[in-house]
Amino acid sequence: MQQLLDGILEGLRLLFTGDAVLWEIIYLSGRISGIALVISAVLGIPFGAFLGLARFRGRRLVQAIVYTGMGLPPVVVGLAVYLLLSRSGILGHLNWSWIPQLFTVPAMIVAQVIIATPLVVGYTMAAVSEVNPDLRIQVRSLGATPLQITLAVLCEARLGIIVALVGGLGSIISEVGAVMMVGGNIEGSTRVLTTAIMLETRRGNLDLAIGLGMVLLLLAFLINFGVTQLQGKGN
Amino acid sequence: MQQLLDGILEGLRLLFTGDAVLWEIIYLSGRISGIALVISAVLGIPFGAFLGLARFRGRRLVQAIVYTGMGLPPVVVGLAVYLLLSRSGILGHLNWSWIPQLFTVPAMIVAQVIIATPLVVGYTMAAVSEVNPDLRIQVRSLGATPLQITLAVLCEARLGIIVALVGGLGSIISEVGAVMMVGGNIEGSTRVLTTAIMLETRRGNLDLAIGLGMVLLLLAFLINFGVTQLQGKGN
Amino acid sequence: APTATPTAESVAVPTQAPPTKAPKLAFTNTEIQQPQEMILATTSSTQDSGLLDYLLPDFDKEFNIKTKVIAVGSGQALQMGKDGDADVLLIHSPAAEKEFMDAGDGVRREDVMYNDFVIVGPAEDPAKITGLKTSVDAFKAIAESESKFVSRGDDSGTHVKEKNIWKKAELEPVGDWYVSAGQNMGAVLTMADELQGYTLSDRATYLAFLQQGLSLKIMVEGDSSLLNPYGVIAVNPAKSPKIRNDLANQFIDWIISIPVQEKIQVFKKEELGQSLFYPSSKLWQEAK
Amino acid sequence: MAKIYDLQNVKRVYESRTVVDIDTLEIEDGEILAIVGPSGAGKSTLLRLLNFLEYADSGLIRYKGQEVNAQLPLDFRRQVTTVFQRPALLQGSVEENVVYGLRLRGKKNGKGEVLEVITRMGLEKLRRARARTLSGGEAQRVALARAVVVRPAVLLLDEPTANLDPYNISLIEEVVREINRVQKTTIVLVTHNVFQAKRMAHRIALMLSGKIVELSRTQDFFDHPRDPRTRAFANGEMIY
Amino acid sequence: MAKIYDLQNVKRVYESRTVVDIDTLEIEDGEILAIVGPSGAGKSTLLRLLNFLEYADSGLIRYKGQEVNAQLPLDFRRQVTTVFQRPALLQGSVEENVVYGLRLRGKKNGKGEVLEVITRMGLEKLRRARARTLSGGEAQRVALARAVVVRPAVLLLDEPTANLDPYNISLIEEVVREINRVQKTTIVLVTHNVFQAKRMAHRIALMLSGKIVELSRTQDFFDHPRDPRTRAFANGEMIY
Ligand SMILES: Nc1ncnc2c1ncn2[C@@H]1O[C@H](COP(=O)(O)OP(=O)(O)OP(=O)(O)O)[C@@H](O)[C@H]1O
Ligand SMILES: Nc1ncnc2c1ncn2[C@@H]1O[C@H](COP(=O)(O)OP(=O)(O)OP(=O)(O)O)[C@@H](O)[C@H]1O
Ligand SMILES: [Mg+2]
Ligand SMILES: [Mg+2]
Repeated sequence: MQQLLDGILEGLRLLFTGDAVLWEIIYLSGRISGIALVISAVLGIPFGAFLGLARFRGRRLVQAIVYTGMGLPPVVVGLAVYLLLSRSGILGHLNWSWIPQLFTVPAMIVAQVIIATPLVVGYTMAAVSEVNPDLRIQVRSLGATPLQITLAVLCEARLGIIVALVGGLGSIISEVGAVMMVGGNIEGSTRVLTTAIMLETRRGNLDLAIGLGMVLLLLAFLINFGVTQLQGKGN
Repeated sequence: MQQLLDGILEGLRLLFTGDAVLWEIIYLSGRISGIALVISAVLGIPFGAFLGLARFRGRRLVQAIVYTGMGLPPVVVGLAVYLLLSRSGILGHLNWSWIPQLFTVPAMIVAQVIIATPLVVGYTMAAVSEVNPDLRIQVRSLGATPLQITLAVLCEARLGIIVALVGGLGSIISEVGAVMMVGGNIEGSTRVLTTAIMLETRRGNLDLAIGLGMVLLLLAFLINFGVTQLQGKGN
Repeated sequence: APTATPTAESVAVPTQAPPTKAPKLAFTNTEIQQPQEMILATTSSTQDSGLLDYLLPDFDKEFNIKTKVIAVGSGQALQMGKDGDADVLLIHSPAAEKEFMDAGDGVRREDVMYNDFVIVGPAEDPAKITGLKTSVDAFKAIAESESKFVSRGDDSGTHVKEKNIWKKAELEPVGDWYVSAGQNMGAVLTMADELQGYTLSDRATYLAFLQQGLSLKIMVEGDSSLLNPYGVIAVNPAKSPKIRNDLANQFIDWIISIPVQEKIQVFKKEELGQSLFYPSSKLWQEAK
Repeated sequence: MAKIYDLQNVKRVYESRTVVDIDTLEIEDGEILAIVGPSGAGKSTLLRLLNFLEYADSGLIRYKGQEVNAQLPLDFRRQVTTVFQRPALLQGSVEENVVYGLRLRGKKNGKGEVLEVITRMGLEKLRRARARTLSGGEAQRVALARAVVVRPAVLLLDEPTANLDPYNISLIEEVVREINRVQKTTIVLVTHNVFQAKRMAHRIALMLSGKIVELSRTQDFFDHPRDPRTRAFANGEMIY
Repeated sequence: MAKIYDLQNVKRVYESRTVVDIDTLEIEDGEILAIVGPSGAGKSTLLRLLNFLEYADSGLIRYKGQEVNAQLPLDFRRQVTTVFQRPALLQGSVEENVVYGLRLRGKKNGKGEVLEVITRMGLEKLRRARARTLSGGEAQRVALARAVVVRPAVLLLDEPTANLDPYNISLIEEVVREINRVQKTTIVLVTHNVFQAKRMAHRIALMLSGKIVELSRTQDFFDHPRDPRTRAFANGEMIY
């Protein structure tokens, strides 16, 4: 159909003639998901490494919880964060200044962190537990502290960790349910690429929506192409 | 906030007193995502294994494309499938009987397969490429065909593959953008848990929405707990 | 409830094809068959209010049809019509509907019903609009005091209506106080509640959310410019061979028929103490 | 005896380093050929070439008259198997590892044979042990059992007793000799232990920096070395 | 000489099998103690206990008078390191592997020492080679270099020359002896090669099924074995 082609052309046009509004939206998408990913990585990689390396009672239960978290529906996350941060919500109620307000960028970041962290945990766990166990013992014998052992294992499982982060970023930068609900899709302040796509779809501007989608994909591709270059020889 | 608790109670109530409509929706969610996952696994695991094991020119480019696919925004996938299957779309236009029609279950499955496959490919790739390369040579020396080598490697990377499938299932069973657009959220025929949650949210029935979300999470948890039991000793 | 009994100011003219008084069956042999399927694209308000859940089962049963409801934005609903992905549309966007008919995308349009918009806001009413008679005055007061106003911002019927009011008020709403949300009505209402701002809402959604604990109050209502007429359109069957124009006509005939119009009038009336939708089909008006 | 392998001008290059560089090498059907040489000489690489796991960068390798390349048919490939220097065992039990080669070949009824081989290697108590928890010598014996059970035409052994104690060494040597005698299996034995080579092999080749500098009957190898480096190597005096 | 290790009634149990079962064992500071014994005797497991990588299920291990348990301070842990039977090398170059132990200790200026050790082991040409592509013997030498460079107080060697040829064996043996002599490093050498034990060790212990059946000065071990199994083992005749 013409519309799909139109959309792709529209996407290219948007990127090259790109007006300030579009670039602002792109920038905001990147900033929110970037910050959320960094936070998720900081929380998720150590926890994932722990789950992958340690053996303890109840580990399977924790794994099942993580797996479930990997499928957290963004709308449900959005709803829950919304209800927590709402003026009459448990947290919003407290009125503490460090608690993010609804319809602001920090609130969106909170929601995205909740979505991405279980993914980072789960995939880190899988990657780490496939590293040759001999290597852990070897490194420990060489005088590594538990932290250093974990770092060595993470370094060996590099490709897996990269893919974990790629997957985490993918899940949040393309997510619309939670950011829509928590951010409110406010023009000029919380509108990101996905909510803009949603809006244009509802408006019936399908080619513009597809065009924005193309922009999103193109950006994701460029980032990921960079990632593959970073990922080291042989992988 | 009260609403969150109400929602959780509502969720439990729904599950236990569960009326036929709810169970039908649950069943449909499971069926659609289950079929989509199976298709994604059939397509994605071999391709992921290939990407993880083979070394060829342009591999990084393919990886970058897969990584990008891992972040395909469901709304964009939904939109693209919509435009393809639309009666005036390229495929819908052809009027071939095996091409799924919009607002039907097969169309939703198509969209979910497109979303889940890159995830399965990416994570399978990562899992497989961490398997000790000595093992591949060893198995080959014992007389394994390329297919048998791949199977042996997949078997060694079991936990990684399981997590890949868990992640793929999580992404589609919790996804709303694409199924909403392609399925249309038609009561009694294409309404799944996530679109029902969306609808109830729009209607302002937040506790019902949270309740349905709880049901979704609980089901996911039960499935995943089963998965952890299957995943074999030591992992 | 609207104070005056308003007549719908329908911009799009009903088409010439005279509605038949009594709908006839889509097929004559009455043996049990697989229900025929028809796609109705509509704005979310009709689905979210529960109106369609209340009306459609009768229709489906009576004619052995399965009506598939796709609830989307008005713009998307019209686009679905243009692409031939829907058989019949039920929407509230008079100007766009006219354009649609003029372009030949639809073959028949009928008035169905209307409801009305209300301007709602926080109890404190910082812009002091309570009791103002017209929407234009209210909007002026809001803009002047730079009180928060949350707009749908999605080119929906409601948004179009809102933009018309700003135009009549000769105002260009810009600034921090004017929040363009790009979301559905329910989300905008909760957002306005959260931000303690004003918004323009259709009465049905407002009442639904009021039951869920919304704290916003109706401040201005009853202004004739706040009416919200719904039309039903049969999509041009030339769009696709799959379009069921016969079923679409069946549906239109049915929904504008007197008994159904009466049913619309009493929808949730008991529960809420007021009607959510007021019938307005030609047949209904002639009968009155 | 007929030639089972025939190598001509075979070179294998890793990152511009020529690791194997053999002018000519013929391996006879049914013989035990030992390959000795210092660390890094290219012995393991040669075995990978003989097992069709890698291909020569130039030159020609023939196996039973067939040119060795990626098109070599599966039933030829399945005639040759290696016990690697670093045995890589699969997840699962010892028994599952040993039966693996038979499973690959679709053989269902090798159970008796598997048990016999396991017992032969002194592993009967470890049948159900998880293979990944085995000691170095146990793992090496499992790898050997796994290779032997498929009754290959050619068995390539890469330091098969490196991790074993004297008793187990003689046990394994006995098994290998018997396979050679009874099943007429051609055996290429890579070892750094010249005494083992002496005990086992019909012929011995000395490999240095990828080249075969001496290849002769065992007796001659020790008594009348043609190359001065051969004697030096055997005495541990060689400096390279 | 003072005792550096003191083991009393140490048991290590895997899945209800007692793998190490030592009544008493004292290791003296600065000695070279060889541990010989058949495959599966528990030698590697004992080394893991001595390196604080696992803990005894019962009994007591003291290192320099300190009880060994999970609370052992880091600087004690860092005094002991092992060269494992299956050397596990990290991704990266040979040099990166060798420098790793120093990096862990936050030492920046070990470059000269690293080069020296690499050269000593005959690895200078492979400095920049990827560690994962090394031959068996090369990998073993890298593992040894990596352990030696951190100058441990105790060096545990698990079959360190299993994959080496005669020349490299004497080279490594020389290096180990020198470390023991010059740095006063205590060395526990697990080997299946009784001749190596004879060449290297001050004392030799024979381990059978987890138990130490004989522990004596090297001379006595061969000339006046107290246990009949000792002689049998040395001759490769032992049946167990
Ligand atoms: N994949 C590879 N890439 C680069 N160099 C390699 C690769 N594989 C082997 N080498 C190098 O080739 C040389 C020969 O290796 P090979 O494993 O054949 O030696 P070897 O004779 O078996 O030695 P050892 O007795 O120590 O096992 C070594 O120097 C090794 O570093
Ligand atoms: N994690 C484990 N779980 C179960 N059994 C184990 C584990 N580790 C070792 N074993 C068993 O303990 C016994 C002793 O193992 P160990 O590695 O100490 O033997 P070893 O004396 O070093 O033998 P080798 O000379 O063959 O290396 C072996 O039979 C082995 O199978
Ligand atoms: Mg080798
Ligand atoms: Mg051992």
